Amino acid sequence: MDKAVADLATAVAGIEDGMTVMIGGFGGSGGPIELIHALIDRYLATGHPKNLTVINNNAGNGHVGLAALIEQGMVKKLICSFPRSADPVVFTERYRAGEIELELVPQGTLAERIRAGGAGIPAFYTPTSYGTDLAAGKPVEEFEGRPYVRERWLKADYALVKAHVGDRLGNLTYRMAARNFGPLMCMAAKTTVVQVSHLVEPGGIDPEAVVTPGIFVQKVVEVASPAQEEELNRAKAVYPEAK
Amino acid sequence: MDKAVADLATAVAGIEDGMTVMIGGFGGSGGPIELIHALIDRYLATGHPKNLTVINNNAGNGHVGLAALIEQGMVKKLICSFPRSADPVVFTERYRAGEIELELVPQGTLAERIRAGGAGIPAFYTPTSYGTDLAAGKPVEEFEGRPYVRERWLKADYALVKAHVGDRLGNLTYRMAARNFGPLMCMAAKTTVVQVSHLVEPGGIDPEAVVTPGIFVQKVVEVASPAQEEELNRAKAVYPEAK
Amino acid sequence: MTAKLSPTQMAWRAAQDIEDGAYVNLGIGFPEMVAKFQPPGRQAIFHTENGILGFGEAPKPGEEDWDLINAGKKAVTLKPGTAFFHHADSFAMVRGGHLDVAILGAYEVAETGDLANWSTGPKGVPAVGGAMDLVHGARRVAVMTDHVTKDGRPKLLKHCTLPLTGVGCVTRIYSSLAVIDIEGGRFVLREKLPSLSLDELQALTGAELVVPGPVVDLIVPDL
Amino acid sequence: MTAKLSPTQMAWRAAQDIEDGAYVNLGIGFPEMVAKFQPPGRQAIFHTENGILGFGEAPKPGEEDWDLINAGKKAVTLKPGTAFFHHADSFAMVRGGHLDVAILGAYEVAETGDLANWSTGPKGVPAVGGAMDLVHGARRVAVMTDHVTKDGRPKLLKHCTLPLTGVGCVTRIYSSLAVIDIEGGRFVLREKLPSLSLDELQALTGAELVVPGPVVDLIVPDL
Repeated sequence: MDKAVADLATAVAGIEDGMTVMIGGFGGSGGPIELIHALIDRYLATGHPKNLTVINNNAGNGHVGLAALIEQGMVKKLICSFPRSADPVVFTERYRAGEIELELVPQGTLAERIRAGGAGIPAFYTPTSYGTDLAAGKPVEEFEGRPYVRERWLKADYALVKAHVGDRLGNLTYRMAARNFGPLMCMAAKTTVVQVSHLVEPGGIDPEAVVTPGIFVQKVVEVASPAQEEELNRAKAVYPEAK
Repeated sequence: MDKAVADLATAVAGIEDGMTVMIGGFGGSGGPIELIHALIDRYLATGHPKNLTVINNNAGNGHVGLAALIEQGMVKKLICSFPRSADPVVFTERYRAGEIELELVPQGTLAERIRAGGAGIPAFYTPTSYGTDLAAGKPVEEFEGRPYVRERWLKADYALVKAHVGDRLGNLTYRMAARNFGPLMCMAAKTTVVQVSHLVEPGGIDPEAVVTPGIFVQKVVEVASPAQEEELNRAKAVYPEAK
Repeated sequence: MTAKLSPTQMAWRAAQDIEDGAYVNLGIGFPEMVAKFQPPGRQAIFHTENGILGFGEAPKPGEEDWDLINAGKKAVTLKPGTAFFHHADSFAMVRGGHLDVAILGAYEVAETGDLANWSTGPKGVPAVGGAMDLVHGARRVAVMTDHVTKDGRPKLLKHCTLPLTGVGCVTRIYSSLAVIDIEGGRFVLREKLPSLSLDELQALTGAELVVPGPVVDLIVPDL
Repeated sequence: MTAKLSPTQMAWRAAQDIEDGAYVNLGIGFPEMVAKFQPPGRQAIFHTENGILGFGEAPKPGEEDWDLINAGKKAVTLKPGTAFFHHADSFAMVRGGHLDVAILGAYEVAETGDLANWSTGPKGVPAVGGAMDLVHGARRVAVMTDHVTKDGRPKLLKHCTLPLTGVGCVTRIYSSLAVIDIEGGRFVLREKLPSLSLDELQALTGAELVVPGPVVDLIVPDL
């Protein structure tokens, strides 16, 4: 078995119109910029995929990565906790124009819903959001006299995740706080596609240090020196470069 | 801050009559034998603690560790998934005599209930046990046409856990499959007491390799060459040695 | 020559259906033998409930590391690509539908796919382990079982009489006499020992065997 | 001389209540400054929602590693004993009651402990982040806030008028004029600027200030 694929285009080939796609990252850290840009390349060449539902903590920053995906008009709906950033102009404009739907989810609930999707837990109760507008319409139940809101799992057709070291079986480690949603999204998607900075043979990762076991990963592609969203934005980068 | 305590007696000092105690381990791997034996020593010297509710995957093996705790009559109730072992005589006799209560929980549900206790999730739904005797009396609900059983969190007053390397802030790594329930139980107890084979200073564990972050741990005690339950049982060990 | 398949032979047959790269959980006891009979060129990745993915075969006696065991508490070994994880992650793999195949033992299987394999009734100490979790989530849930009990009564039934492990969960049965799929609440016969007539097999089975297509001879090497 | 405390001074005051070894989450913005004012000999361990425990202060400009950031997307540093974990584990720490203290900003706080700090109403793009999680779970949920709005209206109220972040969750308020506990659904005054009379403070507060014991002078260094 070898989950490594040769290039980014192959890695994102299966994503189709209308699919739900989880995209890792918190702000810029952990954002799979190269996978996202490969998806944009495909859209520019073929007109697909479009009408995507994207699950990410944020809504993109500047004009690269998730923001660029939104800027192309590929995203129909965004499920996120914090659609603000240093430069949220792309999302903000689309949102104000009514061109993109937003489901706002508290950050911890977002993480837990994704984990639940991966763990076969269709619903769980959380104290978070009780008594707030974000609990509107959700079932409430008391346990030991305290009220809790019932939340549903989140699953996706695809997850696009950035990891640090990956082996050909899909075992992964992450780099510092770029870990964030990655391990959860790997669990919750039918097909998880991971860009790794270092592709190694099985055995190249200490079995104790594996963060995402390979069972949660379907495709691995090596991107040796990945771009960092924060640095791209400081350089005022735009993707694609020439419109 | 220094969570390291000098000896095993200090480590288990706060456990009182009637408390709920989670004990790590799956079969013999990960069993905190020395912590359990320190608790037995205290009981033999003072008559306390007794009437404990113990949460463990199994019910002990032979006459050491959890089996010895049960043999002393310190355990009122056991919550576990599989109360059988190569030599389950201690539990089996107490159970048949009606001297110990048993709550049988499917293994994955047991793990998830403990995690839920640690994660502030009072209840969740699982497909496991639907339609079986172990779902009797539990609420059932359908999601997307499939039935699920609602399960409650499990929490404890104390957790006794064995880890491999621990630093003075309570950060932990485990050794191979001895990890099992350890990281979950650390999360779910008011006071988590961990025996580590190697106590190190903060910084002695790679931040990427930490399995249990120190926030989940209250006391750490070094037991440099811990006994392995399987080996004790092969040697027909009994604790305490001389009755 | 074989009036019925041995457990080893059932394990061999079950192994033939496991694809290269499949994620597989083998139940404690006879199903564990399935790992030994993977066809050449195929390499499944074995999962054990206690937190290992991709472990290797048993070590030599005396070389056991008792922190490196499977769910049956038997020593296993490391392989390149092994990963360790805790119990909640392990059962996320199970419940979350990430396993391709789970192979379990059975006391009784009903034509509805109901399985009873954890309790023989109110006597004795009940123990369930991971069985109730494993029957949910794996894409294929197969059982490996003698076709009849030791005293000759059918184990494949219209309804289970023993306490259930799961409802409507079994998709294929590797019995000592036949290979049977469960489809639409019926036992669908796929393969049977050539020495046995369909009528003879039906007489040993507690619910109707449906035969929608050709029945393949179940031929297994002497093992 | 200070008519009111600056955000830096409020942060200093809040820092005085944090014990050695406490696990603390500091909200984005002004609360982040609390970390700078820990009294000598005390060392709290800071948690950030995006998966770091025990991080250190900001790096020098130019030395940032953008994989090592806090929830405010600002660069932080490693310290001996830092640990990384994923988002579900991070919020298990929050929701599971493992934090000792969370300090947040506020638009409005009610005497019931209700907090509004995420939305100023239907205009603009709504964004909640981790605020609704942080108000549950931490043993002490404190807010740091100007006592009144920019146009002089009270922010401490009988009932919040803006969309709630959480119900009955705030236990202490570090305002620009006073330190107030929330107990039994009342604002209990603990400390106030000595330059301000109780009546003056009450006039700037939207619900009754209860004064069950001595009110300590709120004295903060010039910062």
